[in-house]
Order: sequence, then C-alpha cells, then structure tokens
Amino acid sequence: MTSASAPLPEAPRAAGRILDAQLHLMDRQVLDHDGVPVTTVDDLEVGGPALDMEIEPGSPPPVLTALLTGSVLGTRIFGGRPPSSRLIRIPWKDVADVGVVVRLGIKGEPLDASWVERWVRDKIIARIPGGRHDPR
Amino acid sequence: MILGDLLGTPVFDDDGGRLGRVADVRFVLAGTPHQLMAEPRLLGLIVGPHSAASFLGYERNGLTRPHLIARFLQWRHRGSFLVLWEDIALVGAHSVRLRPGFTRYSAALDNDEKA
Amino acid sequence: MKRLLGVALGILTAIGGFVDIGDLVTNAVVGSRFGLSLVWVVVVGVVGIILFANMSGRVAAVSGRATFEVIRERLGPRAGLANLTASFLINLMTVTAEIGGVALALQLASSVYYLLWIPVAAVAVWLVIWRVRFSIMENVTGLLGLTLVIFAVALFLMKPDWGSLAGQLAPAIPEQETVWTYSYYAIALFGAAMTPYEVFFFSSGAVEEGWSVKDLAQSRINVLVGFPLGGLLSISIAACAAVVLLPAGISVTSLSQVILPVAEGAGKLGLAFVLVGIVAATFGAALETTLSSGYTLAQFFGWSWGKFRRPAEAARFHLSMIVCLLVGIAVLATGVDPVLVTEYSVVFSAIALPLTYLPILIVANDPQYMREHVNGRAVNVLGMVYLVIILVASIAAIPLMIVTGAGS
Amino acid sequence: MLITPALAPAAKARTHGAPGFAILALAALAFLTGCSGGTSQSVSTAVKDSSSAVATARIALRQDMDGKLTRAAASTTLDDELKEVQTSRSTVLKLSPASQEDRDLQKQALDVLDQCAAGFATARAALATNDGGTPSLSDGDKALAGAQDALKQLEDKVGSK
Repeated sequence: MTSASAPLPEAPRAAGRILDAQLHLMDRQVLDHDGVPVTTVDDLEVGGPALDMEIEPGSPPPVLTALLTGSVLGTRIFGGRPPSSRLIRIPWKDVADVGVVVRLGIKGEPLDASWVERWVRDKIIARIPGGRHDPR
Repeated sequence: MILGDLLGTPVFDDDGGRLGRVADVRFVLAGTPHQLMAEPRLLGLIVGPHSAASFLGYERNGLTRPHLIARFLQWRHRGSFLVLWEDIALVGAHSVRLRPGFTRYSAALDNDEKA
Repeated sequence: MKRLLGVALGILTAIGGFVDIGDLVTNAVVGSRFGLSLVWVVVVGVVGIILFANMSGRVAAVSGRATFEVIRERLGPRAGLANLTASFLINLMTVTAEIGGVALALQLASSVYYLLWIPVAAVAVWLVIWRVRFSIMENVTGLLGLTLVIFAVALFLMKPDWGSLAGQLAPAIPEQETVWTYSYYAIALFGAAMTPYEVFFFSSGAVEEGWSVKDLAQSRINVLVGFPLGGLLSISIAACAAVVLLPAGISVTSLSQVILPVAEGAGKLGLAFVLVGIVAATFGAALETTLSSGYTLAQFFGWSWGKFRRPAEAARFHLSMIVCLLVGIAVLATGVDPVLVTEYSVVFSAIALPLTYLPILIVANDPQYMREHVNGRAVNVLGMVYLVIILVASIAAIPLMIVTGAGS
Repeated sequence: MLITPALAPAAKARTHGAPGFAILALAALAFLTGCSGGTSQSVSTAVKDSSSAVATARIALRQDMDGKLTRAAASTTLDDELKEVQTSRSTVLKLSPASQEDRDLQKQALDVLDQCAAGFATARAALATNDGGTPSLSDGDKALAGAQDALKQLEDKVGSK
C-alpha cells in the first residue's frame, strides 16, 4: 500500500466538538453536580447500528446514549456480556461537561450507579460510632 | 450496542482485505441539543493497521513529549486512519466492513481542548 | 513568618515521613552485610522518588487527579487492573510489615510480646484514619519520626574512623558476598526508597489538602529538601550498622539488631529516642499504606474517597481500609516474621514500579491535564533515564530473587 | 514483533492479559525455590546465622553491663536471637545426610547449636536475676563466648572443605 506513508487528507471539518471514545471518555472519573465521585466510565452505549445488518447509504449516524458502569467493567476486562437489563446506565442527557473528568449536571446520590455505595454506607459505615463525624 | 465490543474489532474492505482493527470511535457533539450538552453523533472509526492498543493520548498533535515515548507510540500506530460513518457498510459482532471506494482521512486530533 | 513556619513544617514532616520499616530494615541489613558500598543506590533512589513525587504532586495540584485515577485512565482497565492487583497486594504486605514494625518496637520498649501489640497498633491506626484530621496526622507522625535523627547522632558519638568509612563508599562487592546478592540488595534498597505507595499517598494527600497551582512551590521545596535529608537519615542507619554490626560478623535479621548501634553510641537516652522514632515512623507509614490501599481501590473504581469527607460519604473507601487492616492482623497472627515481610515487600515494590511510573510520566506531559505546567525538558530527560533504571530493576528483580534465594 | 521492552506492558495491555499476574506467580515460585542445597551448604548457612545471633547477643549483654541498654531491649534481643538459633537448629535437624561424613557433620553442628542454646539460657537467666545473683551477666557472656568459639571452629571446618 502506498497510502500508508503519504500524508492522509484532513477529515472534513465537523460541526461541533470532537470526542474520541477511548481517549476522552472511557475510564474517566465521573463526578456529580457537587464534585463528588460517582463512578468511572466503564463503557459506553450507542443506539445503533443494528449488528450484522447492511447499513443503507445515507442512514443517520448512531448516537451515544449513555455511560455504562457496574458489571460491564468485569466483562470488558475478562470477556463475556452482562444482560442488557443488568447494565447500569447514566444517560448522556445528564452529562454536563467532558474534560479531564466527566461531570454530571445532577446529584449522584440517587443514581443506580451509587447503590453499592449507599448500601455500604447505610448497612456498615454509618453504624460505626463517628461514621457521620465531619473531620474538618 | 456496547462500544467496548467495537474496539479491537477487525476492519475489512469491500473485497475482504484486512485493513486493521478499530482503535477508537470518534464522535462529534452535533446531535440533538440537550439542556447540558449536545448528543454525540458517531463521526467515524479510527482504524489501526498494526495495533488496536491505546494511543496513551499521543494521537493528539500537541503531545510530543517525552520525545522517545511519543515517537514509539506514533510508530506503533503508523498508518492509522479515520474512516467516516458514510463509508461503513456493515458493523458485525466480529468484523466491520467498509464500502467500496472509502476514503482514509488523517486520524490526528488537534489539541484544542480546554482543561 | 507564618509562611516560613509552613515551609519548615513541610520539610520536617517530609524528613520524618521518609523513613519507614522498609528503609529501616533494608538499610540496616545492607549496612551490616555490605558496609557503605551500596550508598550510591540510596542516592539514585532518592533522586528517583523526588522526580516521581514531584511529577505526581504536580499532576494532582494542577488537575486535581490523583495517581491511580491517571493510571486507570491512561492504561485502560486491563493493565490498570493488573497494576491495581500488584500494587494493592504490595500495599497489603507493607501495611502488614508496618504494623508488625510498630509492634516489634513496642516490644523492645516494654518486653511485652509483639503479637499482643498487633491488635492495639491496628486499632490505633484505624482510629486515627477514622477520626483525626489529615494534616494533624501527617504533621504529628512526621515530627515524631524526626527523632530517628538519633541514628546520625549515635554515629557521631561513636567517633568512627571517618576515613575508612568514606573508603567504603565506592561501589565494591565485599568478599563474603557475590555479585548476585549485591545486585539483589541494590534493587531492594531502590525499592525501599521508591515504594509506589509513597506516590499514591503523596498525590492523594495533595488532593486531600486541596493543593492548587499556588502550592506547587511549597511542595517542590518539601520534596527537594526533605527527601534528600530523609535519604541521609537512611544512610546513617546503614552507616551505624556498618560501624557496629559488620565488624562483629552480624547480618541483620531482626529489628532488635537495628537499634543496637544507637544504644552503643548514645546509650539509654538514644534508645528511648530511637524507639519513639521507630514507632512514629512505622505508625505513620502504617497510616499511609492503609490509606493508600483505600486510595488505589477507590480511584480505580471511581468511588468517593478522602479523609476530608465524612466516613459515611466515602463508605466503600473506609470499608476497604477496615478490611485491609483485618487482613494485616490475620497475616501477622500466623506468626510470620514482619522483618521478612518487609524484605519481600521492598523488592516487589521495585517490580511493580514501571506500570505506576509510566502513566504519570506521560500525563505530566499532557496539556489537557497540566495546561502550561507540563514537564520541562530537563525533567523529561531525567524522567526517561529513570524509566530505563526502573525497568531494569523491575525485570532483574525476580531472576535475582531466584538466584540468590531472596538474598540469603 | 518489534516491541521495545520499555513500552511493552502498557502498549500490549489492551490486547493481551495482565502482566501483573505473571509477575506474582513468578514471585511465588521464587519463594518456593529459595530454599535448597546440600548438607554442608545448609550447615554452613545455619552456622553463619547462629554466629551472627550469638555475636548480637554478646553485644546486647555487654551494652547491658555498660548501662547502655534497657532490660526490656536486652531481653527482647536475646529472645530474637535465640529464636534465630532455634530456627537454624531445626533446619540442621531436618537434614537427611547421605554419607557418613555428612552425618558426622550434622551431629557436630547439632552439638554446637545446643551449646549456643545453652549459652543463651545462661544469658537470659543472668538478665532475669537482677544484679549480683548467679548466674551473673559475665557468666552469660562467657557461655556465649564459648559457643562463639565452637561455631568459629565449625565454620572453619565447613569452609575448608
């Protein structure tokens, strides 16, 4: 192939900010509205295209719909696939900013992604004397 | 579909020739505007002929140091290219097929982001 | 005036916090077996930890991201998890060793058997983590750890033959040792100076204390002045062993041997100082390593973490530290020798170092994180030199461990 | 493939597994293979470890006599070093020598190590009976010095072979 060494043409200028999944999103820390860590971006969910189906020329590009967390981290490392119902989603509409970290525009406390944290807090840590003591 | 599945998937041209693997998936914030951020629309795939491993951040033009690491990773990812959504014919569970006469674009990213 | 005081305090805690059970044991072992012929490794290690701590502290101050968040983000989940597993196990070994060190020092002070002190030490560690403010914890253990200066004082009081001591400084292999044991202990010393937990703790501590770009100058002074002085402390431990134990044909295998030179030079008062110093240093390091276990896990998985939050607001972080302490107690309860655990932990530290060092080196050059505070050219040259050194040490460690039977 | 070792772990990470696990497995192997060797090798190690222990104990006793060491520290030191001698003794005891020569060596080593343990017993008793009683600290030191000489002779003998 000759094209490997010749400089490739620039892609047509896109109409908005560019985000590369791997570079800008995956494995980044997710903070909530108040800067409290919620989780990391363990994977991403895209609304299409349908697998193994010919894509009609001119069909609209799929859209990134949600950040994923929970057991999907385990399957991403070791292989396999959790059932879709077991995925913990943070919908993209709740994302406020993408920088070094991904910031949400909502509070993290009530999210599905925080249930383990809530459970450990309510069942164990808050029950130890001083568990709600403010260190400052 | 889950994006992690797409990363590392082999990419073929229309004749079945292997071009490499999906190294990254590029989005552009140009979809339906929400209250906070616009929806990221799939712009295309970054295909790496030699390695689908992470670029460790060195795909951006601005990142050239430490020099030896930058050179090494650029060498590992030599020949990587961007192929646009319009040129993708089929996304399968184990392969991606491009349309005949697809265009390779430069995969480099401008380092224009804010911290 | 207040600012000057702050600088002084920072430096003093950096010195006092530099030495832990790994430095104590490894330096004494090396001094008793190799004299001062491995001092050059301490120098290499100190320069390395300055470089590494400075980079990770800068990343934390500028971007607010601690080291393990960076590791996960750059290396991805697989290599990140491999690093987490290795770092976490080494951390656990070090927690175990430090708590054992506290207990052994308390036994030397009280003659109550060390196994009885272990639960006491572990509970004390947990209470401090649970209740005490981060800065107080740092400063108290750091300042008390300064009493380890008694090693240097004792060395002077013994009036050694300075000329022959200086003559040992050249790298040379003593006749009863082999090139393999010499290299093995070189790696152990390097690992003792550059333990990854110090970097996890340093960068997370910067986040705990809310460092910003304004604090960079202060942190640079702490590291640049405090760590070399801490390194001198390490060297004086080795020198004490080289003066008293080496001529008597003693090779160090227990903490009681580490303190004998101090008693020789400075008597009972010196003994009191050194025991306070060892308890403070190992206790401080037990806090740091326990916190580091929590930091690494929380940062990899994106949990809420930090002593600046109420425990209930960082529930998994606190739970994981409690579990670590319990595991540490359980391991020590089997009667395993804490000194032996220490000797292994420093070598494993050297083995795991590259996967922690590389992402920090890369991100310290990334303008998205660092804006204009990216590494300078000189730092990068040094950074690449150390990348090679760290890789060589990491690759050579396991073969050397096998060849030498872990240095025996 | 041309991968410089410098970046192999990081670069391969996404495609291949976890280098850390291999490292840990190897380390465990190192643990297991660390201890082996013939009779005279083991005796030599045991003798070296014990003479280091006895020398330490003698320093501790002397420092105690000079008033430089507290009782707690001195007795802890003796306990630690006695443990070292006992460990050496049990390694020698566990040896299964093949030749008559090795059996003699094992017997000799056990005798010397017993002498060491006896020396430690005297020294600890001396430390326990406060000043003036018997055995005195110098008795303890003498017993340990005797053990040290015996160790030295054995060491020379093993070394000369």
